[in-house]
Amino acid sequence: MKVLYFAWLKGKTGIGEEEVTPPAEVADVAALVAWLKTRSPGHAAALDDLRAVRVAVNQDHVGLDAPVAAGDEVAFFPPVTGG
Amino acid sequence: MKVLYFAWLKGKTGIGEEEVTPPAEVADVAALVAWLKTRSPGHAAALDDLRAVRVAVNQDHVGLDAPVAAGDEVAFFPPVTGG
Amino acid sequence: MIRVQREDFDPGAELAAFAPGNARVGGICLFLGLVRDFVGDQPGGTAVRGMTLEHYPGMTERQLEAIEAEARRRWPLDEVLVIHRYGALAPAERIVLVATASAHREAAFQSCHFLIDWLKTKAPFWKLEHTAAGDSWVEARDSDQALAERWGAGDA
Amino acid sequence: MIRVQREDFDPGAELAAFAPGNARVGGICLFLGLVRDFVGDQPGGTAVRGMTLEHYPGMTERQLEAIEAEARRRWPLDEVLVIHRYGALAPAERIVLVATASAHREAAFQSCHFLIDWLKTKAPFWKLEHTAAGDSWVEARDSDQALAERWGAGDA
Repeated sequence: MKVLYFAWLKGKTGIGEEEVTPPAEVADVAALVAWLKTRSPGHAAALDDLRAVRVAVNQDHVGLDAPVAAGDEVAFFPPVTGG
Repeated sequence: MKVLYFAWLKGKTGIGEEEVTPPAEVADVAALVAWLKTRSPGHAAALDDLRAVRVAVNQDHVGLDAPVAAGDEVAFFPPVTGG
Repeated sequence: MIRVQREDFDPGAELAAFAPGNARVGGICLFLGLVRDFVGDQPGGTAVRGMTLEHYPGMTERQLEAIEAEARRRWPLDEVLVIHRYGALAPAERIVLVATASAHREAAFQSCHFLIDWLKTKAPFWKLEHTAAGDSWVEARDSDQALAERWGAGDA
Repeated sequence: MIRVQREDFDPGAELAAFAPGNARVGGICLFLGLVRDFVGDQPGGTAVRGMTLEHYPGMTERQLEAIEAEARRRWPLDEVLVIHRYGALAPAERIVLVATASAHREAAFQSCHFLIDWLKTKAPFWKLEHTAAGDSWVEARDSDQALAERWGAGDA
């Protein structure tokens, strides 16, 4: 599973992209977040307040209850500010 | 008083502009219309159905009850279709 | 700025010259109206060979200036440009350009939309369409009146 | 058509090349978004020296294409163009251009307005502003969310 971080989330994790292999019971975004937060204090800080975080799975906007599986591309980022 | 006709009203009157001197009792647009209709069959045809006619006095849109006086510029035209 | 002219204009050059380098401006909205080659509102109508736009010199400028002033009263605008042509026009030719610049995108959008809606019902222009069956004056649409009225009344 | 690019673009040339000579088109609406030189929503805020626009390559194009498709579902459009830049941008530089062409002026206006509103809340771009006090990520505005939501939900 590929995990991406953008904007200030990337600043907190210190990485833009990582390849991870969570345990099989990590089946949705909420479980993935809980598992990622154990990887480093930076991860924990980036994903601390999920009201400030948006998620995409395979480049589509999704909610915390969206399923995730091996091979997915999961991205975490703040609300967008383009245009 | 200068009177102007545009679009199909000009086609019916046969003139785009005329200088007129209505009698003193012609004090508003409605009275002016009644007086102008006596000038020719073309005038009568142009001003027959006032629902299809718009009026400007001194280049401002006005209603039939607007006052008119010597020296004014009064224009009759269909609803506008620019843009 | 208001320009009423017979000659064509270059929309790209107008946009390039509009509010250039003004770093207070966050958004520019532009509308360009063109001559369609069919009568009425749906493609497939009677073919239009061209049109002639008659106007009321003097009143046209006066009304357009009043509409610009009303837009500036309602929204914080850095620049306003309205160009409207008259005379003979072929299909696909440019008729009108409206552009607004503001710090705020919503103000730019709304004011540009307002300007063209009001212009359509207040500026003294009349379209004479030329078709194979002859010439006919375009009739004003109730829908244009409704679009103008959603902006409420004003001084213009 | 969607273009996501680091390099600048020429709005005048883009407008000149947009739907040229298409006599079905009655109206073109264009919005151009620019970098302002102040923080926040009111001129007079802290000076901005420039910004860096980060984006999510791949998802950006995918989302913009979905938004274009949604606009084409909702309105009868002849042409759609969205150009969005990323990377380092100075004040008064161009960020985004949205243009739509339709037989109908109201469709051109509404679809252009819709595209920029939806893009603002759905396309994965993030602005990092550079000021004398340092760099800071621009926060999303509730007002932008409200402007997007007035268009209702869709497939995009």
